[in-house]
Amino acid sequence: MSLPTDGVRPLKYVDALREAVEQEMERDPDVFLFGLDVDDHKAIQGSTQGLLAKFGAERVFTTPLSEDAMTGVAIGAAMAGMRPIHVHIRNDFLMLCMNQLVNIAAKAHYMYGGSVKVPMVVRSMIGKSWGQGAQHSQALHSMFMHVPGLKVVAPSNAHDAKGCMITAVRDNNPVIFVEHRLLYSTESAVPEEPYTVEFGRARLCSRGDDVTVVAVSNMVIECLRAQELLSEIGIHAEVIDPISLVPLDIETIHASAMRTRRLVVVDNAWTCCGASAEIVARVLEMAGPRAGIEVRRMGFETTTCPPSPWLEAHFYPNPSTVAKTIHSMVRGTDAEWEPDPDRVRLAYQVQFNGPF
Amino acid sequence: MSLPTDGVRPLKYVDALREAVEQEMERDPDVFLFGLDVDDHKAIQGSTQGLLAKFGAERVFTTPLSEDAMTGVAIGAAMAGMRPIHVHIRNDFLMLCMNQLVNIAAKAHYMYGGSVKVPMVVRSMIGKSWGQGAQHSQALHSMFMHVPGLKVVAPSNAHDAKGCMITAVRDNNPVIFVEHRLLYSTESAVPEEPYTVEFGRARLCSRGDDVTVVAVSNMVIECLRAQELLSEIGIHAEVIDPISLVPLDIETIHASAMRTRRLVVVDNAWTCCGASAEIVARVLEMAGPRAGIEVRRMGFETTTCPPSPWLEAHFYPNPSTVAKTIHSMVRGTDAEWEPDPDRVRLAYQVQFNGPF
Amino acid sequence: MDVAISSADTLDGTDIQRIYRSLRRIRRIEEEVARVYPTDRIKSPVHLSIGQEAISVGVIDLLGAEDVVGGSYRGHAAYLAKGASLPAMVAEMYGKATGCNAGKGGSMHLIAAAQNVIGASAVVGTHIPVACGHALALKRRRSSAVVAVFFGDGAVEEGVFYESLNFASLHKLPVLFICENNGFAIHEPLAKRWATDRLCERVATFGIPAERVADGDVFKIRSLAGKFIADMRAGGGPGFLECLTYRWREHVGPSEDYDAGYRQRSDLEKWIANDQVARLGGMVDGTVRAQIDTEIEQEISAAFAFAESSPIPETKELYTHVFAD
Amino acid sequence: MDVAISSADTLDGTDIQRIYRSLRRIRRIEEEVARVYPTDRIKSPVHLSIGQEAISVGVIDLLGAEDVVGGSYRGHAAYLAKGASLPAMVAEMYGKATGCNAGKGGSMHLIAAAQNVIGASAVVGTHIPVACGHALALKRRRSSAVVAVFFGDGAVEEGVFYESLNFASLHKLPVLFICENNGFAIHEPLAKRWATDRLCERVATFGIPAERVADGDVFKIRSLAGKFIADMRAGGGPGFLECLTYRWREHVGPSEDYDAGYRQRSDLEKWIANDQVARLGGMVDGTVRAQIDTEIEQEISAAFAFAESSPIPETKELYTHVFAD
Ligand SMILES: Cc1ncc(C[n+]2csc(CCOP(=O)(O)OP(=O)(O)O)c2C)c(N)n1
Ligand SMILES: Cc1ncc(C[n+]2csc(CCOP(=O)(O)OP(=O)(O)O)c2C)c(N)n1
Ligand SMILES: [Mg+2]
Ligand SMILES: [Mg+2]
Repeated sequence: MSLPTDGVRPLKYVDALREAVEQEMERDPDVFLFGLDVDDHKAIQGSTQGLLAKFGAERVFTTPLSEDAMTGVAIGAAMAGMRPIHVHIRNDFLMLCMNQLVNIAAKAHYMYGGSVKVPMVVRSMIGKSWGQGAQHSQALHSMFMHVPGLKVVAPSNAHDAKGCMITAVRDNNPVIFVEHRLLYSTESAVPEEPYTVEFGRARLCSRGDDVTVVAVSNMVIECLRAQELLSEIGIHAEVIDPISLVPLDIETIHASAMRTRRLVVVDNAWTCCGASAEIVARVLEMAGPRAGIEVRRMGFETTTCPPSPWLEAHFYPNPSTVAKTIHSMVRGTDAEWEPDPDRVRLAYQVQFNGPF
Repeated sequence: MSLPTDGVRPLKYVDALREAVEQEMERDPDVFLFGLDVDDHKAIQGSTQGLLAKFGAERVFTTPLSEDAMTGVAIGAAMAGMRPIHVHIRNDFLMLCMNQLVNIAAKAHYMYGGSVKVPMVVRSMIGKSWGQGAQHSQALHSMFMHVPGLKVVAPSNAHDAKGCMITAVRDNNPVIFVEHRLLYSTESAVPEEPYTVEFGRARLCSRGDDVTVVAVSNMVIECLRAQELLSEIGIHAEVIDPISLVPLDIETIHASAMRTRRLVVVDNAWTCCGASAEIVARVLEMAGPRAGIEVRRMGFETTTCPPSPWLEAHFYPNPSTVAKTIHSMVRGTDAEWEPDPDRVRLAYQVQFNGPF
Repeated sequence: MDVAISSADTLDGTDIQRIYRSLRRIRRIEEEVARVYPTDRIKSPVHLSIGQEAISVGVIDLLGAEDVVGGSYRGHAAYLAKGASLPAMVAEMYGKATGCNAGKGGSMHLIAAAQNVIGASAVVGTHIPVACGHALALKRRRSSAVVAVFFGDGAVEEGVFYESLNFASLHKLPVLFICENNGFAIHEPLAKRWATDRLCERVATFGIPAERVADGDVFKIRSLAGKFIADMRAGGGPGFLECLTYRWREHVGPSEDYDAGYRQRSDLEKWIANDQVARLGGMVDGTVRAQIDTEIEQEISAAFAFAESSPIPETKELYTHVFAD
Repeated sequence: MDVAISSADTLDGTDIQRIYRSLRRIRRIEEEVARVYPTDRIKSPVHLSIGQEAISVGVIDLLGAEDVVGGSYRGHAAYLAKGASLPAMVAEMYGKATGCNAGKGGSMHLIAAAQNVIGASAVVGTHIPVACGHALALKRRRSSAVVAVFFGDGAVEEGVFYESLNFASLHKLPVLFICENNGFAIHEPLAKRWATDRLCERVATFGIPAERVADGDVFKIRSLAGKFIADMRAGGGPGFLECLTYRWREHVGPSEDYDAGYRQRSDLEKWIANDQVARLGGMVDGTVRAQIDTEIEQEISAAFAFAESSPIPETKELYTHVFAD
C-alpha cells in the first residue's frame, strides 16, 4: 500500500472523499459522478462540493428518484467504458437497486465470458442517531459480500477513504463503497497527491497480545477507544481494520488471532450472516480445532433501529460494551469491571444532531 | 412438532405445498394466493394447481410483472388483516422487491410500535441445472436471515413443506419460504390432515457420532446420500436439517457438534456471509475455545453459476464432494478415498432437464 | 350562512369552521414543532407540512373514520387531519414511550391504527403500494371505505409508483393517489428530474381519472377529492389528484432556507399571498375564530406538556416487537 | 427494380433481398434450434423468436456497426440481425468454450461486444436501463451512434421501464425503445396485466415520440425506426416503437402449445397468413431466393457442426472472470 508522506496534511474524511473524486475526474475524463443531490449546495454533506463547478453538469449531475434505473444506467455506462461513481445518500436505499447490483453488475463480467467490464463505484452512507430510525440507519454490506463479483470497502479514516476511493475508481469491477456518516468529520493525515490504498490488505491499528479485535467502518473508532480504556488496566488489544471486506485480508486476521487466541469481531451491522459471522467462520476454519481461539461477535442488536435515543443507545456496540466484552474474555466473566463513564464519554463520538 | 400418523400417504413436495395452501385457504377466508402465473395451466410446476378453480379469481390471481409493488400490496393487505401468499417463480427475482421486504415488511411491526402485524408468506423457488445460469440459480436466503423481523424457512421434504407452509400462513410475521426446484418431485409420508411444523426446531435426519452435518434445503438430500456412502466405510454422520433458518435451532446443532467435535455446514448457497457462516460462528461462540470442534463450510463455489453443464457440475456440493470432505476430516487429509462413482450416481438427483 | 365556493360546491359555516380549524391546527402544531426543535427535545428529524396543509385537510375532510390514510415522512398533516392523537405524535417525536409508535418509529413513520392512519415510509414512494394493499383488503371485504395516499413529486419518479397505478387500475381498487407537488425533492427542482410535467395525462393512460389543482385552493381540492371518493364508494376504480403546493421551510428541520440559493423568496411570497389558513380564517367570524385559535393553543400546550412529562421507553423495549406473536 | 412500400419509403431489390435473407436466416436458425433441442445437445432453455423476427430485422436493418443493440432472454433475433456470430451463438447454447459467452452465459444472455450487442438479462425489463447507460456513454462521447433496446410487453409493467423512460427523455439519450408486444407474458394475457393498452400515449407523456405497428409489417417497422434513428443521430432524444406480434411457439422450449388452452391456434393462423418471411420471400426472384436459402442452410449446418465439435470449457473456467483484472 503506497503511503507517500510529502504534502501530507490533516484532512477530514468528507474532504478526502471529495479530493479523491476530484483527482480521479481530472485524471480520467471517463469518470463521472451522479446521484440524487450530488450537485446541490449541501453536496452530500460536502463530499461532492465544488465538483459541479469544476467539471460541469455533464460529469456531475443529479438524477430523478429512480435508484433502480440509475444503477442500470451506471452499469451500462461502465460496460461502455466509462467510470461512473453513483452516490446514494443512504445505505438503506441500496435495497431499491439490489436487482441491478446483484443480478447484473456482479455477474456481467462473468456471464458475458469476460467480454465486458463494469468499472463502477457505488457510494452510500450509513446513518446513525438523530432519530433516523428503522430505514435510515442500516448497514447492509454483508448482502453485497455474499455475492461473488462485487467488491466491498468500508474505510474508517480519511487517509483510507481517499486511497480506497482512488483504488475503487480505477478498479475494473463494481465496488460498493460503504461510508459512515459519523466518520465524515474525523480527520487524519492525508497526502495531497493521488495515491491508492490496496484492497485486501488489512491495517493494524494497534498492537496487542491479549485479543484480536477486527472492527468494521465506524467501529474502528469505537474499538480504538475501547482499546485505550483497556490498556489503562493492562489489557492489550490488537485492533485490525480490514478496510476492504471483499477482498478480505483474512491472513492478517488469522495470524493475529493465532497469536492472541481471542478474536472479537465488531461490525457496524447486524451479526446474523454478517461480516462478523464470515470473519469468525473463516478464521476458525483456517485455525483448526486445536487452535483454541475464543470468539465473540458484536454488532447491531438483533432488532430494528429505534429513533428514541434511550433505546438507540443500546442498539450499537460502543467503547464501553466492547471493552467490557473483551475484559470478560481476558479476565473471566466473574471479574467485574466498569470503565470510567467520564473516560468513555470522552470518546470522539458525541451525540450526532443532524442534519442528515 | 405435531406428527399425526392417520391418513398418511406418500406425497410429492409440490403437492404437499399445494395441499397446505388449499387447506389454509379453506380454513381462513383471509388467506389469498397471488403472483405471476399462479393461475395458469402450469400452476407454478403444479404447486398451485386447482386452487383457482376451487377458490376463484379473487383469491387466486396472477399479477403484472411488478414484483416491487406486488410485495407492497401484500404488505398492505397483511397489515389490513389478510394473509397473502405471494409467489415468485425464482428466488433471484426477490432482488426486485428487497426494499419492500427489508425496509417495510421486516420493520413494520417494530417501527409501528407493535400496532400492526404483517402476516405474509413469500414463496420462491431456487433453480438448478438446465443451463439457467447466472440469474436463475441463486439462493439468497442469507440476505433475509440478516434482517431482524423476517422469518426464513427452507423445508427439504414434502412433510416439512406442508407443515411449514401451514405454520407460515398462520404466523403473524413475514415468512420467506425457500423452495428448491429439484425437491418438487421428491416424495415423503405426508398426513392428510392439516398440521404444523414448528419453526426453530431442527430435524435429526440421521444419527452418528463422527461428524455433525447441517444441511440446508436441497442439500439435505445430497448430505443424506453422502452419509450413506460414508456409512459403508464406517463413518457415521449425524445429519441435521434446521428446517427454519430464522428462528434457528442452534441448540440442537451445538449439542451434536459438542458430541461429534466435527461440524460441516452444507448450504445450498454461497458461503460468504451465508447461513453456513452464521451456523459455524454461532456454534463456536457457544462452544468456547476448548471445545476443539473442527469446522468446514460447503456451498456454491465463489463464482457465478454458469449454464454449461461441465462447469455447473463443479459449482454445487454433491454427495461425493460432501463425503470426501467428511472423510478427510475424520480420517485425515492423507487418507485417500474416492466414493464409488456408480453408487454416487445412484443419488436421487439425476440431471434436471427442465422445464423451469 | 352558506358559502359558494369556486368549485361550485356548497359548504355551510360549520364546514368552513371545521376546515379552518384543521388547517390552523396543523399550521400551529408544525410551527410549535419548529419552535421547540432547537431545544433538542425533539429526537427525530422533522419534515414539516407548513404551507402544504390544505392538501391533507381538503382530501381528508371528506373521509370517514373507517377510511384509510397513508402518507410519507412528510406526513404530519395527513396524520393530524385524520384525527390521530396529537399528544401521541409529539411524544413520538420526543422519543417517549407514549408515542404513537411507542418511540420506535419517529416523526417519519407516524401511525394510528385506531384512526386508520396506516403509517409512512421514509424511503420515498415505497408506501404507495402498501396503501394499494390496504385498498385491496377493503375491496375484498366488500367495504365501502377508501384509501387516500399522499406522496411528493419525487415519489412519482420511482418505478413502484407506476407499478402501483397499473395494479390499482387493473383491480379497480378504491385508492385515491394524491401527489403533493411542491416542485422540489430536497433541493432539486422538477426541471432536473421530470422529463415533462404531463403527469396527470400520463396517469390517465392507466385508466385513472386525474385532476390537477394548480393554486392550492382547499375547496377545489376538497371538491375534486369528493368526486373521486364518491366514485370509489360506488365501486369505481382509483383516482389521482396532483396538487401544486409549496414547502415554506427547509426540506428537513425547522428553518427557512431561502439563502441557500436553490429557490427564491419571491416564490414563497406568492404562496403566502394565497395561504389557505389565512384565507379560511378570514371566512370565519372573528369571535368564533378566536375561540378556535385558543382551543388549538391549549391543545398544543397540553400535547407538548404530555410529551415532556411522558416516560422514556424501558430498555427492554429495544427487543420487543421484532416479531409479532 | 424498386418496390413501393406501404410506408411510402422506397427500397430497392438489394434491400429486399437483404431483409429477406435476415428474416429467413433467423427463422431457419430458430427452427433448427427447435429441431435439435430434443436431442439434449442444447444445454440452455430457449426462448425462440419464431414469428417475431420482423421486429429485430426491421429496426436493425438501419443500424450501423457502431450502433448498439440490447435485448432480452428472447434475444436470438436481435443478436443475429446485428450480425453477431452464429457459430458462437450455437456453441453458447451447447455450453461450449467457443460460445459467445464462453459457455458462461447461455441462450438468455447472448453477447457480442465486437458487433455492439451488449448482452441480455433474464430478469424481465432489467436490461432497459443498462441500454440507457450505453446511450449516455455514446452521448457523452459525442458519438452519432444510437442504441436500440428490445423488450416484451411484460417488461413495461416493471417500474424500471418508467424510470428509464423518464431519464432517457430528460437527458435526450439516443435510445430507441422497442416493445415486442406478443400479448403474453408466459401464459398470462395482457388483459390480466395491463390496466389499459394506451402504452404509446403513456410513453408520449414523457416527451418521447411513440408509434405503434399493429400488423407486424417489416417495412413499416423499418420506416418508423428509420425516422427515430435519424432524429436521434441529429441530436434528438429517445423514440419508442410498440410492435404487435405473435409468439408462434411455447414461451420457452421448442414446441407449440396450442393445446394448453391459454390461446387459440386461430390466432396463430392470422399471423401465419401475415408471415413476413413468406411475404418477403415472395418479393425475391426465385433463383436468387433459392441461392439465399441454400447459403443459409449451409451456414446453419456449419454453425451446428462447429458447436458440436467445439471443446467443452475447462473446469478452471468456473473460477475465471469472477472479477475483471
Ligand atoms: C428512495 C429514496 N431516495 C432518496 C431519498 C432521500 N430523500 C429524502 S426526502 C427526498 C425528497 C423527496 O421529494 P418529494 O417526493 O417531492 O417529497 P417532499 O420532500 O418534497 O415532500 C429525498 C430525495 C429517500 N428518502 N428515499
Ligand atoms: C422480473 C421477472 N419476473 C418474472 C420473470 C419470469 N418470466 C420469464 S419470461 C416472462 C414473460 C415476460 O413476458 P414479455 O416481457 O412479454 O416477453 P416475452 O416472453 O413475451 O417475449 C416471465 C414473467 C422474470 N424472468 N423476470
Ligand atoms: Mg417535493
Ligand atoms: Mg410478451
